[in-house]
Amino acid sequence: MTFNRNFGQGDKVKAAEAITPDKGWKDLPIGGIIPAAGNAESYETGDWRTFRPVCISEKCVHCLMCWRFCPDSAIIPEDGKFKQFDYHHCKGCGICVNVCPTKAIYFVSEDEISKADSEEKEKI
Amino acid sequence: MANLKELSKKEEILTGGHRLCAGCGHGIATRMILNAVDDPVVVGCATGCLEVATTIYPYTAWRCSFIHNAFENAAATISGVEAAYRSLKKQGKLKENFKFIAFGGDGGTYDIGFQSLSGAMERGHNMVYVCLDNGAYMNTGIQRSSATPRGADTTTSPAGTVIPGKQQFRKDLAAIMADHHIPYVAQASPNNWKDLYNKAKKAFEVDGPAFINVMAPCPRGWRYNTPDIADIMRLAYETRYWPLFEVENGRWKLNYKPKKYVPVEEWLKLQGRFRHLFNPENRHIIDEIQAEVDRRWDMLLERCGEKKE
Amino acid sequence: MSNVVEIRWHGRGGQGAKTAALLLAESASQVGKFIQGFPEYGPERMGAPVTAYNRISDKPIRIHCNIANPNVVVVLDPTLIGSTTDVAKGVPEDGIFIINTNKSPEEMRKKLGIKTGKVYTVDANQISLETIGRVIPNTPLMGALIRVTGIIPYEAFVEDTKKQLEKKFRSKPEVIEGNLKAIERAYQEVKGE
Amino acid sequence: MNKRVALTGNEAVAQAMKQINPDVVAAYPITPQTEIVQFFSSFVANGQVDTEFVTVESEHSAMSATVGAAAAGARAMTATSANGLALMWEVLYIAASNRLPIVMPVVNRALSAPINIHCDHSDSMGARDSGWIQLYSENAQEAYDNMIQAVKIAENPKVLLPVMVTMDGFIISHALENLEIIDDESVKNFIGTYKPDHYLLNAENPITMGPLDLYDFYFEHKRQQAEAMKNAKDVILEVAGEFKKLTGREYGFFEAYKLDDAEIAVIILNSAAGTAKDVVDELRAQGKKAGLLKLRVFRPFPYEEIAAAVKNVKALAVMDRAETFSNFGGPVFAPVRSALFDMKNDIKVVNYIYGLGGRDVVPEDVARVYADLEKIKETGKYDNLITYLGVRE
Repeated sequence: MTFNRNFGQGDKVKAAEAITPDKGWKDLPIGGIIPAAGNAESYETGDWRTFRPVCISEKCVHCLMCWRFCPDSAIIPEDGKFKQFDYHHCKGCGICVNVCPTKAIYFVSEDEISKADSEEKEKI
Repeated sequence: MANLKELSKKEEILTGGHRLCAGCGHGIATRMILNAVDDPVVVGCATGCLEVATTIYPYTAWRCSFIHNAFENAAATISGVEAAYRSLKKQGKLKENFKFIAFGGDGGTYDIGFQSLSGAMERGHNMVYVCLDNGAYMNTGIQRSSATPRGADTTTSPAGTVIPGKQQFRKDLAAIMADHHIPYVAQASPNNWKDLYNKAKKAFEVDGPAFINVMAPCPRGWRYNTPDIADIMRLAYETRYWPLFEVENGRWKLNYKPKKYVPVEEWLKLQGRFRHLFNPENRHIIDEIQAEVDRRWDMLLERCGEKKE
Repeated sequence: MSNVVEIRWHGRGGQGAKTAALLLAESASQVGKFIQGFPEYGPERMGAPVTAYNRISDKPIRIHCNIANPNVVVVLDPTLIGSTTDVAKGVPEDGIFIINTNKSPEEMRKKLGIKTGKVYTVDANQISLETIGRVIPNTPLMGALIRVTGIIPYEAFVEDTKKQLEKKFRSKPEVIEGNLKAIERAYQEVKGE
Repeated sequence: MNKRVALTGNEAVAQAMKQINPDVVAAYPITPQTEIVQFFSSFVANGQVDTEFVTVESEHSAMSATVGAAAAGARAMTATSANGLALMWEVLYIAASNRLPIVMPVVNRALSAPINIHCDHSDSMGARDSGWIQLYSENAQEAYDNMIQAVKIAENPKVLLPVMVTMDGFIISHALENLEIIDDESVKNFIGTYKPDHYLLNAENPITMGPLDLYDFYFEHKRQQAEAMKNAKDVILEVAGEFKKLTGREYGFFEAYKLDDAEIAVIILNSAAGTAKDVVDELRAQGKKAGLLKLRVFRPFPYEEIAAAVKNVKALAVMDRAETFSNFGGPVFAPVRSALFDMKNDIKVVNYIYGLGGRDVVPEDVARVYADLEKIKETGKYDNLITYLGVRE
């Protein structure tokens, strides 16, 4: 059985736009209510990371222990399988690396990744 | 029994983008528990790490309706929401079915919020109360609570030269809640996720109040290597410090019995907050902790109708 | 302010001084009077001396304070006279005393130690015992009060009291009847000097 | 349509609550409010209301549950006195800040210590800066009328603030008085249906209420609250206007009693105002130009209107049934005196603290105040800025 709680989106987009620090008191929703449920999704916590989990897809058995233990909802499953990491939110805690029973996830320093990225760019 | 394949297809209630510490036990436990609810849910939260980190204005990580009132009144607040629900339902003003859950840390539950919790449970509101127990006031900077284990070094029970950490053993909150004779009480650990999921499911399904005490380790306050959280949680029940049990309509049931006797120091030694206990002059405290863990375990066996080992 | 009748009730906790004050006020209200009925609250429990008050007037009443100079004093328990409670305190020269006792007004005047005022007595304990079956002096005393002061027409008072009792004792018609009989008897039997 | 009845203040308030028929009431008993809770319990027990009654374990939880219920989208109420109000303190601010239109009768009683169950205004006056609208009531009639108006004021979209309706403990709460009550249907129509914009029990549009709000937005939210309190002034008068149409009874920010040509006047709240009116009548009969201003709305504080109302007065006494222990008199005194600061005339304003802990205030006490004012008017001088009226020296 699959279920979706179908939370309405409502005025979410509008509301999120309405609450910006350039707005004066007359233009903000009253009472400190946030009418945009789940809008933290757009907030990046990926930049907290110093190490990045990477999955070796051949080793992954899709047990989803990483999904189960991730404190940041940063494992994106698809149709009951591991699909990818959500690097926008992953804070690099490393729990998924340790709970993976097949050692399919390893940790790479973000330093090395940015180094590799820039080398890649240079090549091009 | 649901499996992870199926459960992972459910919509997340707590989105990413919240600002709990990397590797925080709260995030893990909260996601697991909310994974067990199928109806729309209203979440109440006591002041604490979970509340602060998930609702930094103008952002909220909650895709459901959420209310934070104050530190000591999460249970009372949700009981008000639930009463409103019952009233509006009764009057035909509301169609949807809702579930209600309140989260509190151990400070907001064992201590300052205890009266509010006890009252709400006694009144029989159809709500789930979850204590995310990390054994200290982590939100304000690791001060001791009545959930803090004996010997732990916290900022208000520091390991000093005369007094080596917290003096008292932890309050047994789950047992106290069981004595409220509410339909469902459980103690759980996210490491045994099936156990926690089942308990959350039962808690949401019973008619009346339910209470779950969940271990939610804090890497900062407990001072362990962040990725090791699963080991920390596993050893907590393997050493019998944090037994997994449930009390369903007054019947106590042990959910997990360790295969072999693991001394509590195996759990203590992984955590910086107990480091000072391993100095020779404090060794007796470890012995006292062990004796208390054994005593409480025996008591639990008796309550659960299990044979003493 | 002069057209206000001020009444002070003296009783012991449990005897119904407060109830009498409220019932009387309610009845007076029903016949179109402006009223106040209020007890003096303290930590009193059963048996302790208690005081309750009434103001009854043809004009709206705005004053909100205790009554210092009552026109009428009703004593539900004669043992209060001569105790620490001064039931005659502040009563003007033309004041009226209505006392629940089997003794005569003359005897009570002596006991009160007063020279002025008018003293009336009625054996409300005996009346209530015979009509209601229990010692409940407050209802018969109201009958005596109506007779002595003429503050409310007797028929209207009886009719309203009946209505009020019916609300409270719907399932006990004997209680209603007993109370009404008690009022009637006290109305008849109250004695003046 | 109006029915003349005899009710105690507590009965009158409970009657108003019954007619308002709130979705949720969460309350805890405390003397002298207890009867309200008892009466209301019997309405619930006898199916006379649709209310879910939450028998909380403390006033802190009473206000917390009321906040939860109001946030959920329900019309929610509670009631309290004295120490109960003090225990609610923290949550009072939260109710106002979350902009929840809760209505709460407060039966005025002195705060401890030593413990005292009788009337003064230290409880509600202490809560004056919590963001609640405050309506004071002279008698049972006003308490009843204020309760019904409060719902409409609180729920007005320009306001959305909680309202406290106060009456004097025992003096009004336990005294039987005449009043007129409105029929159920008219009350229902008058207050209308509560339709919040945002509420928790909305599966389509879930909300987060009570987030962590730091320096980047908190101030703006407080500014909105200040504006709502300002808006409440117009709304209070609008509602009073509609109420007059319904009942013929007139309400404003205050009642000006023989104030037009008054040279000496008193500002006073609640039950003692009635006693003072009798004194004014006597003084007028003696040819003295005495007047009275009975303040009904203390929050928002109608400073301009008060100043205008007393502008011709030569000597003014503000009577406070509470201390602030500020060495500058009671809680009504300071803002009244401040409101008169910009006036060109030479009005003398003094303060009388009276009736603490239920100390009876009799006409002679009030007459003494007017006598003092008469002297101040003549000499242009006063002996004491602050006088403790009726205290033993």
